Amino acid sequence: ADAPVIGLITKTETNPFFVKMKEGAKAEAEKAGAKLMSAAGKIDGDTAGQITALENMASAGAKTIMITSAGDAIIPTVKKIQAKGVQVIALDSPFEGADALFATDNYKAGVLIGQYAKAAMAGKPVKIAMLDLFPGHPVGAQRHNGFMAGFGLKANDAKSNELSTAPEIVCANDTNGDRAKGQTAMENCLQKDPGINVVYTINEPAAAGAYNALKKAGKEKGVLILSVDGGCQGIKDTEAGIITATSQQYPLKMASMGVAAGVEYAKTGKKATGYVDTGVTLIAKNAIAGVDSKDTKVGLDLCWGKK
Amino acid sequence: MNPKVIQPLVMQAKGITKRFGQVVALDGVDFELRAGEILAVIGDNGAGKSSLIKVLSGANTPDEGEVLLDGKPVFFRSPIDARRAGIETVYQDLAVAPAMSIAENLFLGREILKPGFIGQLLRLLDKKEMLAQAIARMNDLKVGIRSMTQAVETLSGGQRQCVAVARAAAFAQHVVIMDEPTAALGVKEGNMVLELIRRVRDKGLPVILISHNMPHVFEVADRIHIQRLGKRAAVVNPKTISMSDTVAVMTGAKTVDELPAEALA
Amino acid sequence: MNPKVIQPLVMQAKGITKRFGQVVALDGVDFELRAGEILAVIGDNGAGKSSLIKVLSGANTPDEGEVLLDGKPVFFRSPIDARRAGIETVYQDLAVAPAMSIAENLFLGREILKPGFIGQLLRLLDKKEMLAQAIARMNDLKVGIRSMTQAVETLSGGQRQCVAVARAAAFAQHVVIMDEPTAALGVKEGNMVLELIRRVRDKGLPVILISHNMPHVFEVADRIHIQRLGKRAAVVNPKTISMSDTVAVMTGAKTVDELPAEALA
Amino acid sequence: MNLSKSTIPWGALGPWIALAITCLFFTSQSSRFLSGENLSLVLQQVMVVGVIAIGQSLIILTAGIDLSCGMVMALGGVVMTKFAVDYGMNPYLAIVCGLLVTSCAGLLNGLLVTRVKLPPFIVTLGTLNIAFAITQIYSEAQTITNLPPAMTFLGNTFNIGSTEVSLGTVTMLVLYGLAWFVLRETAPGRHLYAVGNNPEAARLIGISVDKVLVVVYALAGLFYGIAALLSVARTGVGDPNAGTTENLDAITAVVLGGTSLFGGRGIILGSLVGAVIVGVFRNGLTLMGVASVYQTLITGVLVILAVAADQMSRKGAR
Amino acid sequence: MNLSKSTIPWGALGPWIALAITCLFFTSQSSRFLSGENLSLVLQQVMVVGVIAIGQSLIILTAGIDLSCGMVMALGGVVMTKFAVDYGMNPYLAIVCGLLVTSCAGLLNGLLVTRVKLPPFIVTLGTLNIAFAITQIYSEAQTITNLPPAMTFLGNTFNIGSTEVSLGTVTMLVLYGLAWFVLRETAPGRHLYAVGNNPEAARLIGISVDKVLVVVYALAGLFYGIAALLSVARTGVGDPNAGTTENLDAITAVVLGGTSLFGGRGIILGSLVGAVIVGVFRNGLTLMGVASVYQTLITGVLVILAVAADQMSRKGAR
Ligand SMILES: Nc1ncnc2c1ncn2[C@@H]1O[C@H](COP(=O)(O)OP(=O)(O)OP(=O)(O)O)[C@@H](O)[C@H]1O
Ligand SMILES: Nc1ncnc2c1ncn2[C@@H]1O[C@H](COP(=O)(O)OP(=O)(O)OP(=O)(O)O)[C@@H](O)[C@H]1O
Ligand SMILES: [Mg+2]
Ligand SMILES: [Mg+2]
Repeated sequence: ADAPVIGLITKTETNPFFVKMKEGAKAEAEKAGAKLMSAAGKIDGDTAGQITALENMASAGAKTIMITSAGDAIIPTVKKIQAKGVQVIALDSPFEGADALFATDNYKAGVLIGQYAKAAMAGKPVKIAMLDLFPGHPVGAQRHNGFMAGFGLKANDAKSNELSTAPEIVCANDTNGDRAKGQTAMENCLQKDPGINVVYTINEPAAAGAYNALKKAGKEKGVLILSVDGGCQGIKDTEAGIITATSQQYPLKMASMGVAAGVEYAKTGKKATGYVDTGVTLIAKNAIAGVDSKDTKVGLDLCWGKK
Repeated sequence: MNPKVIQPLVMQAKGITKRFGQVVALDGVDFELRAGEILAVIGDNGAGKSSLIKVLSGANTPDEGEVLLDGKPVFFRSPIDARRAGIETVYQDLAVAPAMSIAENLFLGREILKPGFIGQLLRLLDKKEMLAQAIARMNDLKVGIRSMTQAVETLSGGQRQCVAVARAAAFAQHVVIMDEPTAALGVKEGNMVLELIRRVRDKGLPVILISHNMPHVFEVADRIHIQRLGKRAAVVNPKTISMSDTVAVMTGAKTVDELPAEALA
Repeated sequence: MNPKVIQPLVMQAKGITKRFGQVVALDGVDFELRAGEILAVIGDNGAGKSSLIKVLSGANTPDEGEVLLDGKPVFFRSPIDARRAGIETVYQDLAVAPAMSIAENLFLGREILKPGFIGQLLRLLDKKEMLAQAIARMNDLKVGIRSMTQAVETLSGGQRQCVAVARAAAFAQHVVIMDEPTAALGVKEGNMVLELIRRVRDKGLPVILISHNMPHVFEVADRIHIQRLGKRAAVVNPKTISMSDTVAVMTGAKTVDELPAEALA
Repeated sequence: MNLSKSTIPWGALGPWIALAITCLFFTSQSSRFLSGENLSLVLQQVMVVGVIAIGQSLIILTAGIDLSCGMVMALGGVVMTKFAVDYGMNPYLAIVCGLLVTSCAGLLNGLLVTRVKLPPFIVTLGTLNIAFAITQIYSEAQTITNLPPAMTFLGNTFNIGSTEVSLGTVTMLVLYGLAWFVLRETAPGRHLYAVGNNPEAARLIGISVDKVLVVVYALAGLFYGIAALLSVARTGVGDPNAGTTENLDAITAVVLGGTSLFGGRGIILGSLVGAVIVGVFRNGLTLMGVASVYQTLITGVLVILAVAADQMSRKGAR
Repeated sequence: MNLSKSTIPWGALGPWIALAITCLFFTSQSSRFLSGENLSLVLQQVMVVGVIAIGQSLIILTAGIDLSCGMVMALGGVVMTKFAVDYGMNPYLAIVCGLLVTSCAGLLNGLLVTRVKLPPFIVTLGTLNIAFAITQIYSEAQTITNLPPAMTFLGNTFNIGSTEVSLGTVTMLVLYGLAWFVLRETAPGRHLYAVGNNPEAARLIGISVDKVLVVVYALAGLFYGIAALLSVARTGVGDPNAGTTENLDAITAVVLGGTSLFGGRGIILGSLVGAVIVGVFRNGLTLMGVASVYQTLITGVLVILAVAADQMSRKGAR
């Protein structure tokens, strides 16, 4: 028989998170004797591109498609191709109607760094800068709101796509998860309020950019920079003291579980079901009492990307 | 037209001033056009002839002064207003759409629509009819153009000018203004246009003709408006003035006071 | 120039054919230009005059036929080649950059550079010198233009033409070609251009002059090339032929065989 | 000036040749490509961009450009779905409201271009941002689900032989036919070309240039609204994040289709072909199993090659 | 045709007025805005887009457009950092290699535009995709870190009074001065304008239009390379994801700066002002504490208002 064809559709093809996910899937597929097809939206939020990719992959004979959904607009198409016997697995981002979900909890990732920051500040007055993704993005909202909840601020729940605000947040700006824009955003925030002492960042490139800005302003000491992702570069930055703490996620695990489910379905016709949390771990160089964290050595062992 | 009987003024302009930044193109010009006449407007390059007729045709709005049509003040905010009043103009820089065909250019802005309610409502073009009429009009001018569906940008300079002239002559209801219509034309084609201008006048429409070609001017004009340095230097009668006196006034070699009284019109 | 002595051919074209899609603009034209003469090219609109000189100036490449300069075959792939050979052309649709100033247009493509090594190396413009020369050149033509730094698009039609003429006259080394240089010009300015053409000839440069203005042609031309329907109908001598015979050949009313032998040149 | 802009480097037949070359290539690479089912899929995938490209074509023909098209479409989709779902409005009425909103956005563009005489690039850059923000704020960045079936009927399909055809595809084709007819056979259509070809001449001839422009921008807005409806029908939700890539895609389709960015020259059917070319690339490369980064690479090379091949072939024919 | 395109709706002084209006507004809203420190920051934030906009301006002045600018920059940044870090090349040599790569990308654009006579939009859309893909493949989508200090020296600062000025900002200003001087005072500069204003006339006059175009595209590539160096200096890494938004930002800066998309009209310093306006918006709105969605909304409104206000003021002056 032909090798089973498994599709992987990511949000973009540039974010290292998805790049690693794709590499992991490819390696896993080769091991299992399956053929991997990959596609991506042009930019984050490009649901139209993902829909097209779903249809084209189904048309090209894929029997299992893993997708990191860019939005609920893909659901009807997912239903359509499921009706043709295709198994659709949600990776990373949940959506209604997926056969199975292998994901990390972005809200929880936010909560973890929020709790860490709260403990680290130990009751001192805080001025928080939030370096977000861009408007309307679920992952951006979940991490943002989770962080606030973890910090003990009033925040929207995990389902909301709206960014909560609080008096402690003195500045919020978009970064597109980009290093240069993270730097610009942090520079402008420091102009607005030079006393910022906690910086939440949407991902590790944005955190590195924020650190650049702080360092140039001579303020890198004593300011907490929190982030999410756990890529190898991010862990190294944590080790170097650039990032104070980060919530590590596991894209490779999601991908390999997805591939395994695809191979299983091709062999036995049995679809995967349910939600598997691939977990999230708080990585910090300095542990703080009362907050469960792992050190950077552990982080480096589990990280994705070029070690 | 009988020169003895003074015809009523069809178009009149008083004290028109038009500035472009520092340049004063028109400096208080007066202007009169009488019913049924061919009025030539002559003058050196840059004397303000084109600027003057652009004011009369609504293409430019004057900074000062007023324009009267049949004795009533009019204010043309755009060429559309002038066109509604029945004034047709051939502009010196030829207002044509180069990528469009000859037939389309002839009828642009007043296409012939398919007959019937539907045709009028949806403004469907009657392309066949327009093509037929375009061929007829252009044949009037004896221009050897092979196809009316050819884009205007593929025409020779003179052929292009013929398109603009044919358009103005065909649609005028009240006044025809032509800014150097024969400039790029050959001998034969130039004569056809002069003939056309006479035919238009004989239909009863007054014509304003700007031209640098003195023989042409003296051949067809009933009166000559001499423009000099943004002002009207004189209005003369080609039947009673010599060509050399006319050129003298135009170039400033003579002033209007030095002319014999009967030369004026 | 002494008409008895036959001057050598400076430029020659043999059997030039140029087609634009269906249209045959040139249909095997021959052409000769002799040293030190003013050769007029006349013909109806669309006869192929502009197409012919565009081949001679490198703006168009012919489909068939060859061009000889001083007896040697040349192949101009672009106007740059022709210009390098010292041929300057005034095109009918006036090759100017409308947004640029008069002085810039005059010197476009052969700017005056600042003296010294640095100036040449960095190709620094000597704006002062260019302005001064621009004023001098334009004064030659007696055009009343106030400022040489004004954009060409703000000029009147005739003023624009003067810019193109002044440019060609100033830089020619070998041959000057002018496509209807006086078409938009006033009486005074037109005469200045004729005068300029004579001066260029008297410097020893042959001039090709396309014009529809028969009096102008008969005033300055040494020989007349009559173009008709894409072919050369005849070459005549303005000293020995009447204007009406010339026009008759041009419009096809007479053929070359019907002319007296001494009319030909 | 005229001459130079007239040497259309990419004429009326060009897009078809490019499409043919592309299709031949993919047919040779994948046996699935030329199936009716697959081609019907491609048409469904391009219908949203295709309809946006109609509006964009009209504007580009007037020598303008519309950067706001995708975002205006997203706004329209959110408005019509939210009206129907959140306020329980009759779905057809809600659709009309959505179309009204996008038309008004277009009208606003048109008024700013004509009354305030701003460059279309600046105006539509502004409305791009405004429409994006309003869409996000109004929808609270939430996808709108549970639409009444009446809103998604354009997503339904019927069969011709064994090939599924969606009503949305038919809508797109009908709209193209209509636009083509109006541009070719009616007076206002020709006026649009004249305005794009030589606005000063159009003004002197007595065409109300401003009126033509305002109508064109408003109409383009209407087309974006229809595209919103198609997008809603295709995805089954009102998506505030729709339209992000449609912007460049639509302009690309128009330019690939042979319309000059300098206005006045082009044939609207070319834009349809342009949109299909883009869709065929994506579909064909996926069928070939090309990884996504390499898809981007190949798309870049193919776009240039397809247009260049046509260019060459026409040079030979001259 | 000429006349109509000559009515520059957004002249030489316009951008400065728009910038002044914007600055006045933000000064009234935030006391920190007008501090030397803050303004120096804004300049640092716009230096990358500013330098890209020089190249983009040159191309737009020839009536072209370059969609590939941001991606070519990203490619240049990856090449120079990877050469230095992974292959241990001398950093200065690595920089030269990076500049060479971007210049070659520009040259390729220029050759395709002139030799194959493709529309610049299509060509640069193609190279946009190609440059993007090569960047991703070559860098394996990894950020390149641990750069030698020699690569980031343009990020260093010195003090004028109490205000920090970065070498990158100075580089940008010098490049603008240079470009302005060359365009104004040298023969090739004027030829560029002539080619953009009326390519057919330029050809007839004897300017080698193709040569001018090829040089312009290659030079633009060089500027993108310098922008890459600035971006590397600013962020301290080689980032394959750089340049994604710089595309539209740079074109926006050029158009805001008063250069006509139809070519031949515009002043290069305007592009600097345009880039600064964009940076000032972002900075000022953040200082005001406006949430990001609302920032987008307000940016949209302000872009239109700033240009419109200038337009009005000049109407009154007429
Ligand atoms: N749009 C404009 N901007 C600036 N100056 C202008 C403009 N239009 C005309 N002028 C100036 O106004 C003066 C009169 O120009 P106009 O075109 O009316 O002359 P004209 O008599 O028609 O000349 P010609 O016989 O050469 O056509 C000229 O000096 C010209 O430079
Ligand atoms: N680019 C072109 N495309 C198609 N046809 C053309 C083109 N250029 C010229 N022609 C045609 O070639 C013929 C000769 O044109 P040309 O311009 O040489 O005439 P001409 O003798 O200069 O006329 P005029 O006195 O009116 O300037 C005309 O019928 C014209 O329509
Ligand atoms: Mg005039
Ligand atoms: Mg001619």
